[in-house]
This record gives sequence, structure tokens and C-alpha cells, in this order.
Amino acid sequence: MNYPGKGLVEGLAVTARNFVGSYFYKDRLTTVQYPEERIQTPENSRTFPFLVFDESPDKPRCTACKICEVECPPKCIYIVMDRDDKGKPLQRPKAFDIDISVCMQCQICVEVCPFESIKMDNDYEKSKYGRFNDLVQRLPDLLKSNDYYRQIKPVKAAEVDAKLKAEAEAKAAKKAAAVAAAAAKAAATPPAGSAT
Amino acid sequence: MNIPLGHYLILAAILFAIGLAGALTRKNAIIVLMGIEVMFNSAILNLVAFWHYKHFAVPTAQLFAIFAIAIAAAESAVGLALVIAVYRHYKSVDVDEMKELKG
Amino acid sequence: MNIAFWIISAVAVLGAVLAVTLRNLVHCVLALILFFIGIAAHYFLLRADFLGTVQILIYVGAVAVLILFAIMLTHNVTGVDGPKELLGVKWWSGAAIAATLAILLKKAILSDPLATLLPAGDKAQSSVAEIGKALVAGWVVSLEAIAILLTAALIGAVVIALEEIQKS
Amino acid sequence: MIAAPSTIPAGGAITTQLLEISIGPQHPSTHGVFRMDVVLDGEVVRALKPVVGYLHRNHEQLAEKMSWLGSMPYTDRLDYFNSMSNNWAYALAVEKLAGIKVPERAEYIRVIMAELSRLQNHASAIGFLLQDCGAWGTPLLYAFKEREKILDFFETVSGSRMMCNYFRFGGVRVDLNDEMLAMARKIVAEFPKFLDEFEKLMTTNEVVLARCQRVGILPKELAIAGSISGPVARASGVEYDIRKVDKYGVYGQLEFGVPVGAVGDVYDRYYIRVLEMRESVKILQQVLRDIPAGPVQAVEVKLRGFKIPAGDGYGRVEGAKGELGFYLVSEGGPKPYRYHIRPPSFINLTVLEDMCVGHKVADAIIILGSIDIVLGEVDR
Amino acid sequence: METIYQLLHVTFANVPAWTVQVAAFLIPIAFIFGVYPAIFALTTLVERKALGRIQNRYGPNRVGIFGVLQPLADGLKILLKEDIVPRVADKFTHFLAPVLIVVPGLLVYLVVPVAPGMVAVDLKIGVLFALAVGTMSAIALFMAGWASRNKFSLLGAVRAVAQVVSYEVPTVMAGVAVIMAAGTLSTLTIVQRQGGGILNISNWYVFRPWGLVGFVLFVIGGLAESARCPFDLPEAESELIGGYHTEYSGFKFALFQMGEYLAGMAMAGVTVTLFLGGYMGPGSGPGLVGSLIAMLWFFSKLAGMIMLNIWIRGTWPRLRVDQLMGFAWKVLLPLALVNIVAVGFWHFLTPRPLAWVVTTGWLVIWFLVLTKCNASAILEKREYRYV
Repeated sequence: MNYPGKGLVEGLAVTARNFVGSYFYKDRLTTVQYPEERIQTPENSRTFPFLVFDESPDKPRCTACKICEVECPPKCIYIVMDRDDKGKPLQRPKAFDIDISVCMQCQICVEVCPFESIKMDNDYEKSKYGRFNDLVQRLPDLLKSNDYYRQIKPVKAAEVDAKLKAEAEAKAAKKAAAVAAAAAKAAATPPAGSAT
Repeated sequence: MNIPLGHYLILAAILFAIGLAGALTRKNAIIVLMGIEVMFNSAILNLVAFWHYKHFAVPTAQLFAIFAIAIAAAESAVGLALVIAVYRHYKSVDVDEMKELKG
Repeated sequence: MNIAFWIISAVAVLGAVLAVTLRNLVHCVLALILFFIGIAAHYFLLRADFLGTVQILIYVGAVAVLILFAIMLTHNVTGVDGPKELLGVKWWSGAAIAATLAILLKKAILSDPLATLLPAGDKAQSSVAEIGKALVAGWVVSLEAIAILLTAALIGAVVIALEEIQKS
Repeated sequence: MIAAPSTIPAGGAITTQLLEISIGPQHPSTHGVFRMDVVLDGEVVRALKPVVGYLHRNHEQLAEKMSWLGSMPYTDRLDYFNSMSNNWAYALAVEKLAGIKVPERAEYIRVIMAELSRLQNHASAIGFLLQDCGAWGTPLLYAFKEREKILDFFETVSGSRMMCNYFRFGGVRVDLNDEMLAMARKIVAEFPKFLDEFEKLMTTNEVVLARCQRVGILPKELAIAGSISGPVARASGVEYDIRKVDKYGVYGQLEFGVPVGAVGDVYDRYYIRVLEMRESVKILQQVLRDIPAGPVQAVEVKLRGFKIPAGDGYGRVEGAKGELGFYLVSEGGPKPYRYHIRPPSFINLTVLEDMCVGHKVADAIIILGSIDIVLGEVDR
Repeated sequence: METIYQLLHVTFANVPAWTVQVAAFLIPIAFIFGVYPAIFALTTLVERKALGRIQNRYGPNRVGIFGVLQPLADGLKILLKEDIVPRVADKFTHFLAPVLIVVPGLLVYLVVPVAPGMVAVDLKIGVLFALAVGTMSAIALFMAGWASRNKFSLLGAVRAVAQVVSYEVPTVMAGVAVIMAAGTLSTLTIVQRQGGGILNISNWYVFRPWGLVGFVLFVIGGLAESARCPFDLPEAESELIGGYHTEYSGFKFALFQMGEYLAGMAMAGVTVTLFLGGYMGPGSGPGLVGSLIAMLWFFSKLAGMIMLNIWIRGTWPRLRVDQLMGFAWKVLLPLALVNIVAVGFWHFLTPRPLAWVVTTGWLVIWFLVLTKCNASAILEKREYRYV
């Protein structure tokens, strides 16, 4: 039946159920005591980019081709290519800065990178005290090993490794084929040479 | 508690004088009303003092005081309404300016 | 216990004086409230506690708020009087009259033998039931008269203040 | 300031001073940096002028300097409550302009994402509305508890809770594996329970009725004239839902109703959103039931150097706030020549004054809450 | 106070008379100043934890084991906060307002009996005194709002004063019903009259038809007077930011909070005294043990009323100003007057069942009449069509 205070009393009943329920069913409570307990971030989650290296930090996958610097919407990546003493460009970045106060974590750099060298991290505790230069991550801070990448994003890392291995084999096979073709050509030309 | 009645009477007289002074000297109509309130209260205080010292047996003095307070409250309500009505015409509550008699 | 008398009367006098002399209107009302509380304390001292409570209920609770609203309606929001509006044109005559009145009253009170009457102390009890009975039994006519008067005052105040709205 | 008369003509009625206050950018219940210059007569609102522009980030100008894909992450920041439908509107416009065909599975995933973002947007909208009515955060936190589940799902799929940047021209970036689909089914299964509890708490609550009924009525003609769209228009009786009109994506093949109100006051706008949530749950159940297998990204779209043949096009989507449209002009290059957004919040805001005049200050705040604006979209 | 006076007189016979009197006077005051602010501190914690639990989250649990030291931490924090006084503000009134807000809250406890014979001042007009002091808070609210010279707080102040004054009338009328039934104004005798019966409970006034109505009116009046949840208009954040205490910070703001909570608890205390039989409970009696149990009963009832406050605060939204006023004058006041007539019937119809039937019938009829004639808030049937 519909007495005047019906809506109000039902509202009270709902809050009472929640109040009592929170003592019996622990899953109702949504709070996570942050510093002590942490939610396991899902695999796909992304915070800021980092550079992957295979064996040693001074040989990163990145070849300083600057595609990501061009494609980055907020323009927060700055790359300087490494040159040896005679000025010949080496396929390695001398300086690779990402200003994480500008970066909006949009992950376009990861998609456009042809060498699978820049990936998204999921470590979100990057706050610093300084305002400007503290928030610019230089090359040493960005470089992280491939096993770290395999550890935070197992499925994705496995795909990437498989792809790289396949490319490496294809290149090796092509090189071998090229060597064989060169050898075959060399073998074919001497008879021609001697024949003339 | 041996305060003779005279002290209360003098206190009431002083308060009455202050109220009168306020009502007469100040220009602002609301302060005049407040002065009248002070005078009213000192009169009732006088009344209650006499009840306490002489006629404490009979509660009539208290009745009289209650009626007086009721009337004072009604009077101040009407007085303030008048002040507001007057303010609307003269744009100020300055007692001196309220000289004209026409409506 | 007679220090209580002196303290409370000092509070009452201070309240009254400030209520009349202060420049800022709202401060006057606050002093007036102090005065009302002083008077209520006096009633308690004189064993008339029902009156004391009624005084607080009516004066401090309602009349003071009424005056505050009146000030709000008639003044700009700050409610401060400028220096020139403080004293009336012939203010000194008013003060002189009040002073002579005070002196005359004082002389009259002191000369009268009643002044030295001693207090009844706790013999003067006022029980609310007694007042109630008296109100309804002996004084019922005046009770009804007061009721009519209060309603008339209520309606009158409303009509005066708001009569303009209908016309415009 | 506003030219409203400062006091009622002298000599007339009691001259109460009109109070001009600005419910300013720094105010607890303006849903973001938004200012309302309100002229009050006592408690009653005489004139109200919304002032916007505090969150203007020059997005449309920036887009002209970036590649087509470059402004996709910026569309997340427009109506930051549902970034998925913003992405969809932009992707739809580009696909219409460039004539890209989207695979079947991607269409289904797009509908899932858009409807989930509508659910969490409406849930927080009614939560905030009741917060403005004065309920001490209880309804809002119940709504946020549901929203958290949906945002966790978005994070698992696209990587970020609110700034998903998940849609690409011709499909979506990441495919939904079975574990993600199971998570979505669980959310959709639990949502009606939250709705019933919420309705029992608030819908028949006498105080809510007293506060919201007959307040801020938007007549149907004014809604049509002011080109209002979304739940605000449907509450006034305008029968217009782009999902039914354009039948974009797979909405054509799904059966779902579009609730339409009659009076158009704050209570109607609140209850229309509740009914729309129930419809979205129906849509999600159908879509999650028969999602086909297949690729999620059209092959022929290049990531870099993606050019669109010259021409212009307008793509629009039924966002949670209303009709969100993108008008793009391309002259064949990798960058758009003109990039314009039709923001539903900004246009719904234009009728705020007509709804508020005559009501009390407390009502003006609720009426603003019932329109459910997001300043990122209003100021762009 | 008399019992303490005799007690002290006996033990310290040789001490000069006036010191015993002063001590007899100071002990209850120390009790009030000690216990009720402590309850206030505890209430802030319990409120935040209870609201948290309603909203499916823990309340504060960082400071101390279950957040027990949270009030201490809040107090310390507020003490260290800078006390900003707006330049334009009226210094004197701005300073005085928070002090004047706390005074009425504490004065009401003078007349609330905690255990048999244990009441600070056994005034013969206890109830009237409690309600009269309640009105003084209106002045302090207005001073606060007006002194900080800011439009929002002025709006808040005017609303607050209008609300307190207009809810004073129905509350006093609801109290009159109990005074008529008990025959006296002194709170101690009212509580004694509610004792006896089965387990000291059946005589509580709340179990009478007119008592229940009076109880509901008093709870609503109490909520309105201390500006608690459905009526927290004066400091409604969504409209007026902080209402009259927008311009206060630091310890003055803490005083405001304390004043508000104390006023809320004071009304709860008066409600418990008038309707829920003060310290009457199965164990309460005159002896030392009896009065300890009585005290336990009183404080548990007080805690119950505070929990009710918190529960309502967590659930209901807030009313608009004009609805609030309309509700007071059009519904509460007539109901209170009708309630007084009901007590008249109760008093003169001696056979108990007849009295029960007549009063309940009378009240129910009037309740229906009142809800019928201002039924604006009932749900208008709305139909929504699908396109």
C-alpha cells in the first residue's frame, strides 16, 4: 500500500542493507589500501613509453629513425642520432628524451615504430619532486631489458619476439640466398669470362 | 542575598533613563524603537522586583508581566512594520526627515 | 550571592548603554540582546524563572531577529550608520531630560521607606502550574484579549509592510 | 554585466536589492570550470548568463597541423566521460570520407564499447544529479562502484581507463579475447541489480519528487528549435535517436526501444536516463550473444602517410550527451584542411537560461546537473 | 545538583560552606563540558565510518587501529590551520559568532537528566528552558552570515534564521503535548513519570499514539533546528558553498562544527528525555548500580538517535527552501496542534482501550486530511512510451 513516506522508508532500507551487508560480504567493499595492497594492472594497460634492448643497454633496438618523433601528436620525443668521429651516422640514438609531462600516453609511437623498439610500460609511480627537467626521461632512464618487457607483458612480448625471430630468419635466409646467388653468378661469370 | 528593594528600583530607573536618552537623541528610527524596548523592559523589571519583595504569595504580578511582554512584542512588530513602510517613501529612516504630515 | 546581583546589573547596564550609543546598527542589536539576557538573568535571580525563560524565548529568540530583519530591509547590507546620521538635530536636549529624570527618580526612591525592604529569599516561589491555573481561572478574559491583540498585531504588521506589493 | 534592472522601480513595491552573484568557475557543483552569472531577487533567479571558455584547448586548430591518426587521442579528451563514442564518431566520419569498409566483428566490438560507455556515463550523470539535490554522496558512490567495473574492462582492453584511444579507421586496435568477453558479460549481468537498487533508493523518494518534478521544464518546441539532442530532448518528447535514424554500425539489426518522456522536467530527464540504461543493457546482451569471429582491422588502411581523397564529410554518433558529429574537409593531403566538432553539451547549454528563470537558486543547480554537461566538450 | 550538594556536605563537613556550594555547582558543569564534547568528537568519527559503510567503503582507518584517533588528528589539523578573516568582514561579530553558536548547544544539557537525580540544574521549567535556548542559535547564525560580508553566506544566514525560527514553533507545540501528559515542565519528573510498567519500558511516551506523533514531529524539528540532513539548507554545498561558515577557517570552523553537532545532540537528548523515557530502562534505579545502568541506558538511547541522524544523512537529498517552510507551517504545525487535542482526549477518557481508540482514530483522520490537502509531492503518474 502506498503511505506518504513510502519512498523515503525504502531508501532507508536500501542504505541499511548496504550498511549491514558491508560487514558480512567483504567483496562489497571497493576500497584498496593503496600503499599496502595494489591492484594487479591488466596486461594491456599502458603508462609511459620505454626503449627495449636485447643484450646490453648500449645496443638498443632503436635505430634513431625519428619516425616516432614525427608521428607523436603532442611532440614530446626528442632524438639525436649518434655519429662516430668521422661524422658517419651510426644506427644508434646518442640522446633519446621523452618529456613525460607532455606525453599523453596515446601509444601511437609504439604502433608506428618499425623496429619494435619502443613499448608502453605499466609502472605508474613516476612522480618526481622537480617540475621541468626531472620530468624529462633521458636515454639511460628509458632503456629496459627485453626480459623486463617479457615479464610485464608476456603475451605481447611473445608475439614481438616471434615476429623478430621470423624477420631475422627471413633476412638470414635472404642473405644466404643472396650469397648463394652471388656465388652462383661468380661461378657463372668465370666460364663466360674465359669463353670470351 | 540581602539586596534591599531600593537597589532594584534604582537599577530600573537607570535603565529607563538610558532607554529614554536613546529614544530621544538618536536619529535612526530603529534605534528609537530599541530605546522604547529598553524602557519597556526596565518597567517590567521594576514590577517583578516588587512582586519578589512584597507580594510573592500571589502570582498575579507574573501574569501582569507576561501580558506586558506580549504587548511589547506585538508593539515592536507593528512599529518595525511602520518603519519599513515609512522607509519605502522617504528612502531613509532618519527621524528628522519625517516631518510632512500628508500620506 | 549578592555579587551575582552586581555582575548581572552591570551586564544589563552595559548592554543598554551600548545598544543606544554604538554607530554600527547590528552591533546595537547585539548589545540589545546582551541587555535582554541581563534582564532574564535578573528574573532568575528574583526566583521568577518562568518569566526569565519567556523573556529569553520572546525577546532574544524573536524580537531581536525581527529587528535584525528590519535593519536588513531598510539599510544597505552593511547596516553601518554614517557619522552624520548618528545624533538627532537637538540631541543634547533629549540627554538633559533623561539625566534630570534619573536624578529625580533616584531621590524619590531613596527617600521612601520601602527601599530598605529585605528580600523574601526562597519564600518567593513561582510554580508554573500556579501561574497556569491563575491565567485560565481568574484572568481568562484578559488572556483572550491578549490573544486577539497578538493576532491583530500580526496581521497589521504584515498588511502595513506588504500593502505596496498588491498596488504596484 | 547584465542589463537587468538593478532594483524594482522606486516608489513601487518594496525595493529589495537584486543580488548579482556569479556561481563561478570555482564552485563545487558546476561539473567543471563553468560559470553562471545569476541575478537573484531574494532566492528567485531573474537572469542567468552561462560563461564558458575556461577549458578551451584549441583542439580544432591543432587538428589541422596533425595527421588524421594524430587527433584520434585528442578525441578522448572531448567528453572525457565516454571517450569510446567520441573515437567512434571521428572514425565514422573518416571512414565515410575515405570510403573504408569496417569488418563485421569490429562493428560488434564498437557497439559493445559505445553502449558500455553510455551505461557508465548515465550512471554517473544521475549520481551527480542527486548529489546536487543534496544526497550526501551515497547514490554517486553506488554509481561509481558500477563505473569502476566498466572502466577496469576498458583498461583491460584498450590500456587506459578513460583515455582509451582504442578505435582506428577501419576497425579497432585490439581484439577481444574470450577472457575479456567473459568480463563484459559479467558486467552486463550485474548492471540491472544496481539499477533496481538505485531506483528503489531514489525514484519514489518524496524529497526527490518534490525537488525535481515540475522544475526546469523544457517545452518540446524549444527543444527542437534549440537543436537539443540526446536524453535532454527525448525527455521533452522529441522522438529522435541517431541509432534509429542512421542505423550506423549494427544498430540496424538490433531491436531496442528509445524511451521518450512527456513533461520534460528534471525528473523526466533523470528517469529517461534510467530507462536508457535498461535499453543499453538489452543491446549489450544481444551483441555479446552473437558477436561473430573475424578480423578487427581493415587491411588497406596504412598507419603512416594515410591520405584521404579531397572532399568533405559529416559523421555523427548518438553519444551519451546527444548527437556528437565531426565535419571534416580534406584536400587530399595527410592533414585535414578543416576539422569541426558538433558538441552536444555546448548546444544543450544554450537553453539553460530559459529553463532556470523563475526558479530558485537551488533549482538552477539541479537543472544544470540534469543537462549533464562536460566542460571538455563544451569548450573543446 | 542537590544530591551532589548533600553528598559533598556530608564528606567535607569541616570545609567552609561556600566552597562546597561552588564545588557542587562545578562538578555537573565539568561533567557536561567533559562528556558531551567527547561524544561530539566520537560522533564525527562514527559518522564518517557509518557513511563510509553505507557507501560500500571503509571509513577512516589510517589513524589509530580502526581510525579511533581520527578525531584527535582532525582537531590537531584544524588547530594548525591558518585562520583567515576576510578584510571586509566585521571583525567583532565575525569573531563572536562561532562562540555564540556553541553556547546554546551546551546550555540545553543543563536540563537533560542523565541518571535518577543527576541533572545539572533541576529547573522547574526545564523543557521550556531547553527550547528557549534553542532559539538563540538563530542569532549566532545570522551574525556569522552577515559578518563575513559575502553574498553566499548572507543567503545562507537568511535561510538559516528563517528555518530555525519557523521550525521552533512546531517543535515547541510537540513538546507541549508531553508537558500536558506529564503535568510538569521539569525534565526530572517527566522521566520519572515514564518509568514503571513492564521492565520500565511500557510507560515510555513513545508507546502512546499521541507520543509517537510527537516523537516524529520532535525528530523532524530537531533535524531542522540543527540543520541536519534533509534540511541542511544553510550550508548546502551545491548551492551556497559553505553557507554562513564559508569565510571561516581554522579553529573557528571547528567551533562551528562543534556547535552544530552539539545542537543536534542536544535536540536528540531532549527527544530522548521527553519521548524515550530518559534514563528509564530495565535496570535503572536509584542506587549506585541502578544509576550507572540508568546512565548506560541514557547514552545508548542518545547513540541510537545520533545513528538515526547519520542514517538519514546518508540517504535523503535535501529539501528546497520554500518546500521546507511550507512543510513546517502547513503540515507540522497543524499536526502538533491536533496532537495536543489528542492528549486532551487521552487524559479525560479514563477507560484505557476507549482512550486508545479515540486518540488513534482522531490522529489518523487528521493525518490523512493533512497529507491529502498538500499532496503536491506525491508521484505524478508518468508514462514513458518507446519509439
